[in-house]
Amino acid sequence: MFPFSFEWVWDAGHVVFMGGLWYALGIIGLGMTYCIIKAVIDTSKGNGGHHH
Amino acid sequence: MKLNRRNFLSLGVGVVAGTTLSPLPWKLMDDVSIWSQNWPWTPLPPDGEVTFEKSVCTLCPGGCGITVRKIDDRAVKIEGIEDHPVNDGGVCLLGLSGLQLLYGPTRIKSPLKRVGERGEGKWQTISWNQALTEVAAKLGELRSNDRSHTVACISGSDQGTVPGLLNRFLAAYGSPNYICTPSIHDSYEIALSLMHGGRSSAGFDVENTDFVLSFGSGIIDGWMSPVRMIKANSIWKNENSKVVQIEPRLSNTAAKSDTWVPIKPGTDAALALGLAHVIIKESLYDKDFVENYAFDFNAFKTIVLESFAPDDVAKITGVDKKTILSLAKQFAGASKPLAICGRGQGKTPGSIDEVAAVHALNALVGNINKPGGVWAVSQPDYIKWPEVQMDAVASSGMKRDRVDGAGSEKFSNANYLLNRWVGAVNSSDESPVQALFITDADPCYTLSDTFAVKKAFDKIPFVVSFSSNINETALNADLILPSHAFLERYEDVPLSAGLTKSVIALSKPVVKPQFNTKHVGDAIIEIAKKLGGSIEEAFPWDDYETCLKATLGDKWDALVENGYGADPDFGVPAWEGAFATASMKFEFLGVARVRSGEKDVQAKHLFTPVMIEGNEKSYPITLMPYDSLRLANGSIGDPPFAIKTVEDTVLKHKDVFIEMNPETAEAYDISEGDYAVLNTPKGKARVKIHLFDGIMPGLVAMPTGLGHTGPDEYLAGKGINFNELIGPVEDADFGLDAVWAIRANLTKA
Amino acid sequence: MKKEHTHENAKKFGMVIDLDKCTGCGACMVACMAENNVPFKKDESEKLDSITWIRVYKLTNGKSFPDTEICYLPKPCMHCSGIGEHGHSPCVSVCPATATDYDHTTGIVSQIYTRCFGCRYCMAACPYHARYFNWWDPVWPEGMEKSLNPDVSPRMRGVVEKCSFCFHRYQAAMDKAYTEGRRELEEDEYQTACTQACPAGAITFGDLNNPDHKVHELKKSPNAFRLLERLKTNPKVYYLSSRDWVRKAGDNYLEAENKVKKK
Amino acid sequence: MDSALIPKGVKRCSLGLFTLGIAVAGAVLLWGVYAMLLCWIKGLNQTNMNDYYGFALWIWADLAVIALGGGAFFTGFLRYVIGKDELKNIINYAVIIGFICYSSALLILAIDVGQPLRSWFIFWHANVHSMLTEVAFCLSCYFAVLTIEFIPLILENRQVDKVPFFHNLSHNMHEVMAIFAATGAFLSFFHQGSLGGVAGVLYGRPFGSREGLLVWPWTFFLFTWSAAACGPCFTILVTWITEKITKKKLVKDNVIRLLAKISGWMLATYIIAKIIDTWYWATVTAPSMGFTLMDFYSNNAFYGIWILVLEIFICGIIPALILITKTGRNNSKLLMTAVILAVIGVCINRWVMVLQVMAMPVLTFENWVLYIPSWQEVATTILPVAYGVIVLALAYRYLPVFPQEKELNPID
Repeated sequence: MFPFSFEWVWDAGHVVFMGGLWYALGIIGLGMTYCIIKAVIDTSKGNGGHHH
Repeated sequence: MKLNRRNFLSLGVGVVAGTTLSPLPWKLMDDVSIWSQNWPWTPLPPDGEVTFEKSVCTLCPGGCGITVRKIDDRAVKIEGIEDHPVNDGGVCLLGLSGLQLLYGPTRIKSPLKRVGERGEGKWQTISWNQALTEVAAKLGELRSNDRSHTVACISGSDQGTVPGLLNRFLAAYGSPNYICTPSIHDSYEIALSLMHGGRSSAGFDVENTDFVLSFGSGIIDGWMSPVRMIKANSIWKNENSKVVQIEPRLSNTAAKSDTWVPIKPGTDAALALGLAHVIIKESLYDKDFVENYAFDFNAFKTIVLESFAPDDVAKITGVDKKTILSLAKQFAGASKPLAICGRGQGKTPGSIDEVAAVHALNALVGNINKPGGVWAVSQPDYIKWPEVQMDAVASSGMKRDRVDGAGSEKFSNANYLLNRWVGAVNSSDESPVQALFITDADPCYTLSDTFAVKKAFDKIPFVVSFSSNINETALNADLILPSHAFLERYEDVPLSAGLTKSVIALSKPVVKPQFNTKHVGDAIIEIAKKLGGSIEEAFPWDDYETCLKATLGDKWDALVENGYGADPDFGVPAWEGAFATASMKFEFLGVARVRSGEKDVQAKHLFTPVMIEGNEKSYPITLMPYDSLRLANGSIGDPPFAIKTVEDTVLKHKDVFIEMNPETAEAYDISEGDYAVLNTPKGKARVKIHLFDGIMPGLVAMPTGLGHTGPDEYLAGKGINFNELIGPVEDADFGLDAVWAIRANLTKA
Repeated sequence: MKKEHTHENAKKFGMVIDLDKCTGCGACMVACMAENNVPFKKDESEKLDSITWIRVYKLTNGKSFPDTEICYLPKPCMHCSGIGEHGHSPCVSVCPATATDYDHTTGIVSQIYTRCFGCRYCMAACPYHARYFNWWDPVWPEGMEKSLNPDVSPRMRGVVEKCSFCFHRYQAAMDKAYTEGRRELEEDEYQTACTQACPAGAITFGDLNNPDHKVHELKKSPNAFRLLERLKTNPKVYYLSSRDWVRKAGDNYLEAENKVKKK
Repeated sequence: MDSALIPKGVKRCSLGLFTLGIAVAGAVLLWGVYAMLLCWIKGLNQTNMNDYYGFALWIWADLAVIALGGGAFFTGFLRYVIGKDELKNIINYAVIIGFICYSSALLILAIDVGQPLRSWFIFWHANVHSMLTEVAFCLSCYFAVLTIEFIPLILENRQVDKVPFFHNLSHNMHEVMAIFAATGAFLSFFHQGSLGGVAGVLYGRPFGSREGLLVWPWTFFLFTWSAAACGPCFTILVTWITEKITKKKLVKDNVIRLLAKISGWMLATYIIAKIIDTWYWATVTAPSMGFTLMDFYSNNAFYGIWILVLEIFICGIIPALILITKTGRNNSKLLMTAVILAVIGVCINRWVMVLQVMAMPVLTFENWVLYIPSWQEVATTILPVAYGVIVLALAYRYLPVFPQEKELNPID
């Protein structure tokens, strides 16, 4: 997951694999952060609670 | 309400989020994984200083030199001594698991006195003083009643200082009843004494032979000295020496041989005589030997030519004529041919005819006391103790007949006849043995017809075992005076298992005694001292170690250093002066003449088939034992490591498999893995079937070394002790147990 | 995984086992157990879960009496080098946690017990069944733990273990050599426990790359073969047998090829 | 009693009856939990696995539930990436089923490993060359995606929705759901594939070994393809079962038929690829290793050739033919037959790729190995079923899972 292990040596496989992994994790993380922050802002604006 | 729930929800979410983002879960995750890597219940062996200690393995008579790796005061590994005359670095699996016997749960940790019934396993721990006092009291009582001769001792050996001390004790005390456990050495000794004259044991120069003709000897299955034999087998492969194995079952030895000759079981002597016929007839024998050093060649020749023609022998043995001719020519044509016998590991003396016939082959080709041949090796005589001064009781006791009849007029050639001893105890109203000592032996397990042996034990009022590990015999004792284990004690071990060298090994206390045990030598000396008088005087040493050092004299230092000492000048006399018979020559018919009662020797005196127990009608199949190095079948049972190596076609859970030819199985409508009940005239057993093409149809084979009632859960209750299914078959003229199989019937279970 | 890829000094430890000499006595198995603290249970007759780093198989030629033949075949871990010596042995390449590794300096496939989390993928990958799982906690009867070798840590429940070619002996020998100012080992300085114990001298161990080592020549024998060579696992354990049927038992052949492999 | 939690405009059974149902499933669940604890506390000796059968019932169950859970990624892919809008009426259920399948798979894996406390080493000391590493990473990431897809639905519960923050969060998540779904589809493509790769890369195991493309064996692609084909069938099957239990129509036929049609074509193309793969393997790969096809299907009845016939013909070609024909799809009996066969087919495929690989001897002197799971293995394998039933029941009762339910089942 992180190249901390003593035996870790970068090679192409790592780059591809880790690239894909962190890309996906990034999207998930950013997406969720966006949703939560926006929800906090929306709520503080007084929106929501009932159908609009 | 609404507010509360909202708070509650927020709080919950907050706690979860907070905890997740804190280092706590990650730290915990790390900690538990570290814990899982260091579980306190998984032992972590402590490190320390590495040392090596040389000693000898005494778990079998083989006598391998071992070097024990130690970490501080712990022994952690047994390895072989490089360049040792017996094993040159190799070790067998029993030797390798020796530490499990040293440290394992089977050790007897202090003197024990039986409190329950015999064999029940209920013991009371007692002090050494009490134990020795009780023994001395019992012995004193018997002696004062003039019954010193009713004391007997069963031992695994009669060589070295410990058997020496035991023997000396009996002599000073007044009993002739020192008995050794039987083996093929007994038959060889008798045969050699009758054919060569004098007392000697057979040595086999296996390293130098170029043609081995083995009559059923499990050369690589534990015969004689197992590691040495396996090494020899490799030498044969390297040197392109030929091995012919004659036996009805494809043993490991047969599998590794160049030629396997299946033979009708029990007819080996006839085949040997048939080969002799061909060798003589075709004049392939060693003329120099036969003419100048043999006494009765012509008489032998006449009988053999008359009665053992290949056609007749083929009928008896099932080996075809062509094979007989070819074998005889190959054997006689080899430059250093060697014929040997002793079924399997040679744990049973077997038929003496067979030894005589096989040894006659060696004589015919003149390969006696020569490189690659059979040597008559005199026994070591380094023990020089002063003569025992017997008092009146001792003298009269020593004049009594031995219980087993060995050395009597009828069995004048035998030294020990343990099978007869059992019979003698069982057939008398009051046991002729009132007190029995056992060391280095497990007769309740290793003797055939164990039920009879146990019955004999039941009749003996006082049984003392010196065993350091629990075994069947110790379980049937009244007192156990545990000796130090083999890696905890000094002991001289003269090596004799077929070796052609004179080697004395020294067993050393590699580790200090782990439990409250006492050297058997010390126990004897202390008992002697308690008995006092001339008995005490016969033991002038303070303790065993003093005795041993004094006995070994200037050999001591070298033995401590190397673990063994070989006599570099050792050799056997050449043909000239080698024979101590009445004729001072080799006697082909030495054995046969005893059989014939010194009258006309006839063919039947050369080959008297040993009839096995059971009639063919009710017991249509023949059950024979087979020995394996993976299953120790002597006085020591398999330790956990060794039993782990046993194949699942030999033992599965508690069930033992018998080997059966698929053809036989078909007749019984039985398949692989089926259960069957095996009945013999002696016993009954539930077994599983393993189909094996390598066994002769009509024959079934069962491994020895299983069916222990002790000593621990790693071994107890697994399989069947073969000795429960078979009984001894006494050789009428020599008294030895000549059994090789028993008849049986089988029903599918 | 790929550190120290310098092939100049790379050793390739391997074994040549002479099946003509092997007597099936079982000493190698026990020598290994004793050296490597292999645990044992009260019943070890269930061979499918019995840990034996080197196991002796009994092969038969399938013929009926009296043409039957037996051959014993000791089988340790093959320390496969994989295709092109890249160290992609079947097991190393699949271990998800890098708990088993191919040492390019020795050619030895290692197993890190404290890293292994017991997924058993390596066992599924190994066609030789050379890997064993600790289904149980190892238990030594009271007192017997004194015989444990401190050079090899006993394994905990739930991890995979296997033959290491007694790698700890290599380390010890190297340590000794270094303190004596040497960088290279003599052939006899590093031998596995099974090799040392084998009464038949059937096992020869050494550096397959080193022309001075006995294995270097032995492996070229016309009688030499390896198990399942067709799978391209590239094992470092060679066998010698003068018998055709034994050599043939080393691999799978189609009926049409039944003319015995190249000699 | 719980009416405040039940979505508006729909009817649910009484709380008593519901509780009874949950109790029954709960009892089964507890049995499984007990077995699970046994495995954790006493170790894997509680199973009948052994050194020859290191991968067994559980790994099969894992592969099977993930294949069946494939309905979530593929329906999501069709709905959000391809834009098949009708599928919004079944996507919620597909997501929940997927969530159940994936969480079950993770749970089974946690029981299956010998050292569960160290299982995170797969991330920490990752060997990127291992298919299992790829599985672990993609599986857990995709499970995160499924959770994210499931959350808005939970937030739509009548009471939760009243909280403004949750309402907003749910709304926002719906807005960006396409991105999540696309990421999920990407992840899912890889881990379904790497599960196939698990057996396919075993070049020491001729039954599993399949050559392929780059680092991926053909089984990689076959697994993804078959999960995409059969996962939606499982969604249809579970929906159908739910309809039978609730005695309500929950999803309109056109939605089901659309999904069935796509599945049918996926299955048809998959089965062609599978036949080609099998053919190539049987005629090229296996013989190069010294095996004939029949060596792999011993005369032992358990591993007979019947299993190949069952997988490819009966559970492959037949359902594919039914599903790609309009008559087949429109006949609800035929449709359900095809759906069930497809589900069985994919399970058999996973079974064969795990168990037959293990059972088959490679060394000439070894034998076929048979294995029968212990009750602990069976119980822990049934555990997810009970767990799934409970989650589905709770979700159906308290969440607006089926958008068409109100329309199809108007309350007077």
